[in-house]
Amino acid sequence: MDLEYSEEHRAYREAVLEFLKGWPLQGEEANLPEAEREALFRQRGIDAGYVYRNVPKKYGGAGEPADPLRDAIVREEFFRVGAPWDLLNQGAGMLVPTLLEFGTEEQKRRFIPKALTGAERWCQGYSEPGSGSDLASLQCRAELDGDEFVINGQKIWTSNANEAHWMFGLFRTEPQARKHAGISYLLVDMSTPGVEVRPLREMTGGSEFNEVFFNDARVPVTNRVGEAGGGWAVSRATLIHERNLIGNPNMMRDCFEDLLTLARKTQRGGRPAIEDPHIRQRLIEIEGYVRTVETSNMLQFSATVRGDALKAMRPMMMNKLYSTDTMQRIQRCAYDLLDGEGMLAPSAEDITGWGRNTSSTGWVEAYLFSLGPAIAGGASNIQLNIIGERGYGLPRDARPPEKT
Amino acid sequence: MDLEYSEEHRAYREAVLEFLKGWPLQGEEANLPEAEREALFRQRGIDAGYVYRNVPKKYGGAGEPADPLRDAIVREEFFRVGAPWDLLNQGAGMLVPTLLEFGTEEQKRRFIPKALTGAERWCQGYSEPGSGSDLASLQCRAELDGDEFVINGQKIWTSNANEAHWMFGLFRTEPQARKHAGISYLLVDMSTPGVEVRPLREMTGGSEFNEVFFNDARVPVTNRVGEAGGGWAVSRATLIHERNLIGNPNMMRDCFEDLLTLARKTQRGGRPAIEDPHIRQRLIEIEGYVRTVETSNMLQFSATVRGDALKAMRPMMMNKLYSTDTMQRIQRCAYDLLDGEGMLAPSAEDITGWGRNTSSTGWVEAYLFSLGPAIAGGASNIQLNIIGERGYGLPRDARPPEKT
Amino acid sequence: MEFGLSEEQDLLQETVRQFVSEQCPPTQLHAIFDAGEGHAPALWQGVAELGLCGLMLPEEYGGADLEVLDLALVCEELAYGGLPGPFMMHSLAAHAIARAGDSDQRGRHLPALADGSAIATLALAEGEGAWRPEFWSTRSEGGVLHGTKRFVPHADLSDWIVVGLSDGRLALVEKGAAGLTVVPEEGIDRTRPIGRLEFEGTPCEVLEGDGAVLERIGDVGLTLLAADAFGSASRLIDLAVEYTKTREQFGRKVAEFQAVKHQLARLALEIEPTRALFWYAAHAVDHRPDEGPRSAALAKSHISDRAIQAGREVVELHGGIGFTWECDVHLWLKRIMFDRAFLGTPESLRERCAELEGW
Amino acid sequence: MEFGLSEEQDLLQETVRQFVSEQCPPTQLHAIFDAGEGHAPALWQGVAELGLCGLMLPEEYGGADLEVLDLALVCEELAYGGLPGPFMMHSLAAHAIARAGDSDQRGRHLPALADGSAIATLALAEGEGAWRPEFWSTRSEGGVLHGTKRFVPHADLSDWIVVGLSDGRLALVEKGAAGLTVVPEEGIDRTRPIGRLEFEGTPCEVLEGDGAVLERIGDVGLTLLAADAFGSASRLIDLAVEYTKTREQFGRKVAEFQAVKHQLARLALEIEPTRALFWYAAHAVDHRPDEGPRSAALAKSHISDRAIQAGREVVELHGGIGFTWECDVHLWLKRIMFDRAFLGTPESLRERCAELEGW
Repeated sequence: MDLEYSEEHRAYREAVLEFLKGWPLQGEEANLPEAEREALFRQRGIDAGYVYRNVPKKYGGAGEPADPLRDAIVREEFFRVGAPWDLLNQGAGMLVPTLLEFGTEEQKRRFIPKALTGAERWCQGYSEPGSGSDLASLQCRAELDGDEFVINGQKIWTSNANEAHWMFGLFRTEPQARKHAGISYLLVDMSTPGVEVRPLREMTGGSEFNEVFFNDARVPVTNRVGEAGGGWAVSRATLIHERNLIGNPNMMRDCFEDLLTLARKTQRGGRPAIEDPHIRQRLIEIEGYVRTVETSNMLQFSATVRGDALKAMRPMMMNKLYSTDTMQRIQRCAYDLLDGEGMLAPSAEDITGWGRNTSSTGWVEAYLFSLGPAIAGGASNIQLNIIGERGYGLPRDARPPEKT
Repeated sequence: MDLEYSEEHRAYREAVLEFLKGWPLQGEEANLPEAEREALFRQRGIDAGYVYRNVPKKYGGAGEPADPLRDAIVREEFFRVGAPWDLLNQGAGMLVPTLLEFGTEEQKRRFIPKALTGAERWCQGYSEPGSGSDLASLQCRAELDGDEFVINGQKIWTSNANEAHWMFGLFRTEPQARKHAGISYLLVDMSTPGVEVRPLREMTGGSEFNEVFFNDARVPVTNRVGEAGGGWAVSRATLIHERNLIGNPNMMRDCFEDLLTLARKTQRGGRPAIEDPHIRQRLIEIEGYVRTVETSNMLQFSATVRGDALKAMRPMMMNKLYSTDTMQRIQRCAYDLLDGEGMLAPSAEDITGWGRNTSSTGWVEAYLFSLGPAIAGGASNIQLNIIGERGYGLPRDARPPEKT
Repeated sequence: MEFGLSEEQDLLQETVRQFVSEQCPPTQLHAIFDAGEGHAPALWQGVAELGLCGLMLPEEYGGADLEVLDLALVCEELAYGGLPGPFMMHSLAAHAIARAGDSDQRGRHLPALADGSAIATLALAEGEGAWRPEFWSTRSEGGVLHGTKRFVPHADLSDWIVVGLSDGRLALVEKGAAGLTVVPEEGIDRTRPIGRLEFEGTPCEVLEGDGAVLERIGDVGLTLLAADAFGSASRLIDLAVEYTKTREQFGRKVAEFQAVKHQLARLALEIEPTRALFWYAAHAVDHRPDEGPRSAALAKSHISDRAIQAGREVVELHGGIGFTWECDVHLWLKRIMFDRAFLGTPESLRERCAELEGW
Repeated sequence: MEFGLSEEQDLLQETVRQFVSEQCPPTQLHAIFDAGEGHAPALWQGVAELGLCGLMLPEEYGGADLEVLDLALVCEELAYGGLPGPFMMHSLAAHAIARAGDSDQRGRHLPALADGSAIATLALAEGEGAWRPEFWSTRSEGGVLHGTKRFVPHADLSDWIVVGLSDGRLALVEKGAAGLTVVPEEGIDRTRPIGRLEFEGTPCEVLEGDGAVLERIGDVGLTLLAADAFGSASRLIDLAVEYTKTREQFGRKVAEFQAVKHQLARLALEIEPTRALFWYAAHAVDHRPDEGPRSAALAKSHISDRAIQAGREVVELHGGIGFTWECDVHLWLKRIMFDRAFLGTPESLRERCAELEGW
């Protein structure tokens, strides 16, 4: 065990820091519009081998050999100065890895570069009103008609659908096949006639999610990724990428620090709440969970770097539930610290989801958000099944036969 | 709503108090051995109409008309002075009500009077090693051979079996019948050849329970209560009586008072723990549960008195789980109050189960006891099924077909 | 010796439940919630016609002269139905005038409050949630008020505002009085919107009664909030039962999954038995003065805390849909969030219970 | 940059696990537990032969010169196997002598402690559980000790006792010294029996080191206890997994009931990720002095609290049989009860974490 970096990696960090002296942009460039500044610097980062390190050059990445430690150093330093780095949206974060694994050469060339620059924004079309935790029961049909699919049905919980150019999603292309086997993974241009986006309103007052309706929307058959009816396997791979986006320990630490700030600001019996023995007990108990997330993350990271990920399999499959549970503990504690201001509604600026919380109403929003669909019943029950069955070899539930 | 008693019931209480001046016994009688003094006074209580109020006279009870309020007044006042009242053991508390409902006239005359005086002590033979929460899967066989049953098999968790004269229990008399239908309710003389009692040792260090082994033990067919193969229904009725023995709010209040005493005695940062804001929060949170038990008990009692028990059906089916949960909260809090003394083992005097706790090691015992079989997994899962299914009309689990 | 409801009380609850379910079905409730005024004149009139507005007021002023328990039972049912409007605060404010006012004040104000033609509210909290006079600075000097009150329900709707003073007395301010500014605060429970009141030399009538009336209003209020939280949580449980019995996943009803069924049962277990807790508090506030204040604080802290947790789990049991604005669940969750904070959080009330016990 | 175990550490854990599972199967563990001495010479000899007794002692005295992490990994495995005996306290006491003793003392004592031919223990607590010197009264005057220590593990077995003094230093007392009375206390964890020591003018050697050694022993001890609780809880989970996969009720394996499976999964979720927490504490105690004390206190409080809860639930998952003396479950539950209290309860350590952070 050694928490210091090797000489090689220290040197690499030096190089990264040297490169980062170029951000923020100086001189003429500093006057460019924000989006252009970011795009410019991101491209420099790609060229220098720091951004999209593992995406091949021919698709617009840096094409560097895999080195999770270098990844971590770059991420750490880019974040420290707020420099534009890999986009973490659904295009670069989820679609690109999927295409790299399952896409045709043509699909890769067509879609990856623009997803990486953000020139084309993507949304994810998985959930449907009738299929929540039971994702594979989805009903949105895509019927083959010549060399096009004709899509009818509905998706829900589609974040950013209102500003996305494209959707990747699962559609039932072979209704006669068994449940998991009749699904294909398609790429849908959101400007296709017959595609309509309607924002959902959440109980927080925010509108982070949308419904997407399909009414005879036509998609070329070349937009299918992977085999016909093989979409389930493709999406599983994508979900693994999604899981890597969740449970970021830095976000957790920030959230905990915000809680401490609240506990310093709030009064209990004429003193800051952080001096109250009851609150101290709760805070340290929560910190135990936060530190567990942080250190377990280090453990998993090191195991992955060593190619020993199997050893960290159990904590890895626990990450999602453990992180959301921990976030909920933080948010519940903050909410409990609020007195009368716990009766106030979040304002528009408070609607930040997992973002930083600095006001009472921000914490009310965070509390409500913590009840949200990311962690809702079905989802956590499915996580528990995974842990019990795959992690500890417990038997599956007795289930009714699958519908065909 | 009126928490005062009516004039009639106030007068009744006066009469009870007058009667109780006869306890403790005076003069010559005060010198009798304890058991004789108790038996003597209990008989006077029966004759005066205060003890075994609802058991007919011909079986040794007082034969008074049902009046739960009078019951409550008598119980309250007898307990206040510690006078001998209805025995609350398994004979008087469980067997007698069952025999009154299902027994033959001969069984009633033979067994009830001696169960009431305690001249014959009873134990309950339901649980078996292979059938915990799934009671009806019991395997202990009683095969008819002429006019006798021949019993082979084993019972477990039999409290007081080592000092009981008789056992009432469930035995599989018709192995070919479907699960619940092949069971009979039999009365077994514990001195029958082939009956052997072995004490179990519990993790508390105590030995409250026993295993009972049957090896060709012969029981006359006249000792069957209810129909052949009808024992399941008979036992259900008995379980209702048992449930009434559990969740006594006085016991809960005593236990909570003991917790407060501990919190006054224990130090936190140089002050009594009861002055520590963290401990105060926990104590009052627990008191919320204790007061809920107490007041809900009053509500259920009043509804029963009015013949309106159906209205209180939901809280009634919650009693057992709610009470054991609340006791567990008390015991866990007490255990958390212990510092180094939480490492000490209970001594023989500490082994009181639900009894009063005055020492650190008494609380360690109480903590361990709270983990015991009364509340163990299967049991609480079954209670949750009952609440969900009967209380709120939720569907039953998908189950495999019953074995025949 | 009877710890149960009278036939009249059963009937009262049935009547109110039927009224709310008929007059304020979820579609209408959503509409009122979205509009944000937390009030619908027709509903208020219905409440008034049922004779609920003066439930605890003396008969001579048109009231029904009933007890805290009756009022709590009504609050439970209104909460179960989710009824928006000023009912609870109106009842508390009117009760304050009945207890603290002189006969002239009672005669002038109570008849209109009893028949619902005038609406009253209660202005107590200061700062971030100081609910007791020792932490207030609002004072009456020479017949005019100075100070700021927060979290005042239906502040701009009410004809009369009962204001708590730092000396423990109460004062009465009329709607639109000089030097009175009403600043809406965006409340989470849109069925009971709140505002901040600023008094700068605002004319007022000081009510005669001493601090005991304020204490009593607090105890009654805590009891009603406990009843409200109980009714709301009961509704949430019923919503979850209904939903999980209908919704299918993996080819069966969600409620058939043992984990779901047990979660629901545990949830019900935390709520259902506490009915007796608020009944007892209501009874004690009227009939057992030694126990009243502590029983009320205990009931409010216990039930509102359990109800908040019930809210979170019922959202969870609804899956994604429970997170949406159009789903019914958040209406009751937010109602409970109001109940939890008003007159003091569970944590602060538990500390108060400990103090009252002399710990 | 590597937060993982070396090949040597992996091998060390494997070796220890194999040793315990072969040499101390549950039947033997039960027998030792019942006998109550918490010690079996053959097992101790086996531990010694593996070179574990001097794991952290300097090589020149026959030790292996390893780190807190290595020791913690051994403690995890010994706990997983439930091994009775003085290993943890012996290691701490020997480490104390190595750190605080002068070269003469080290030379005289360490070789025998490193090869296990002598056994040492640690006498710290006073009163009901005061683990820090500011609350102690035991003192050395003119080379003799006065005072009383409680909860001393393997008090009558140990050849040497390292005693904490009220001035923060440590003293060394030999078994059977004059004026030393050992009063057994009936401990809950019969694999590590405890006693009360009374010193009345007992001759002792005061060790040179200052209070820093005592602090370090405390930090190392907290880390080892965290590892012990983690290993014990892991074993309990494995016991529950095994039992629920085998036991049938209602015609199916208990683990097929979703409520049971989810309870087990939640339980594992509370324990498994905390492995990294005690690893980090162990590393920090050696390499990050600013973070060491707080990391150790946090790991011990967090893991032992979760482990106690795991114990309760694993009893529950076993049904009635889990409540019996003959079942394996209580052996590990009681081991955790020791871990929870020794060197301070979770609550007291959380308060200490808050203080160390300057809150």
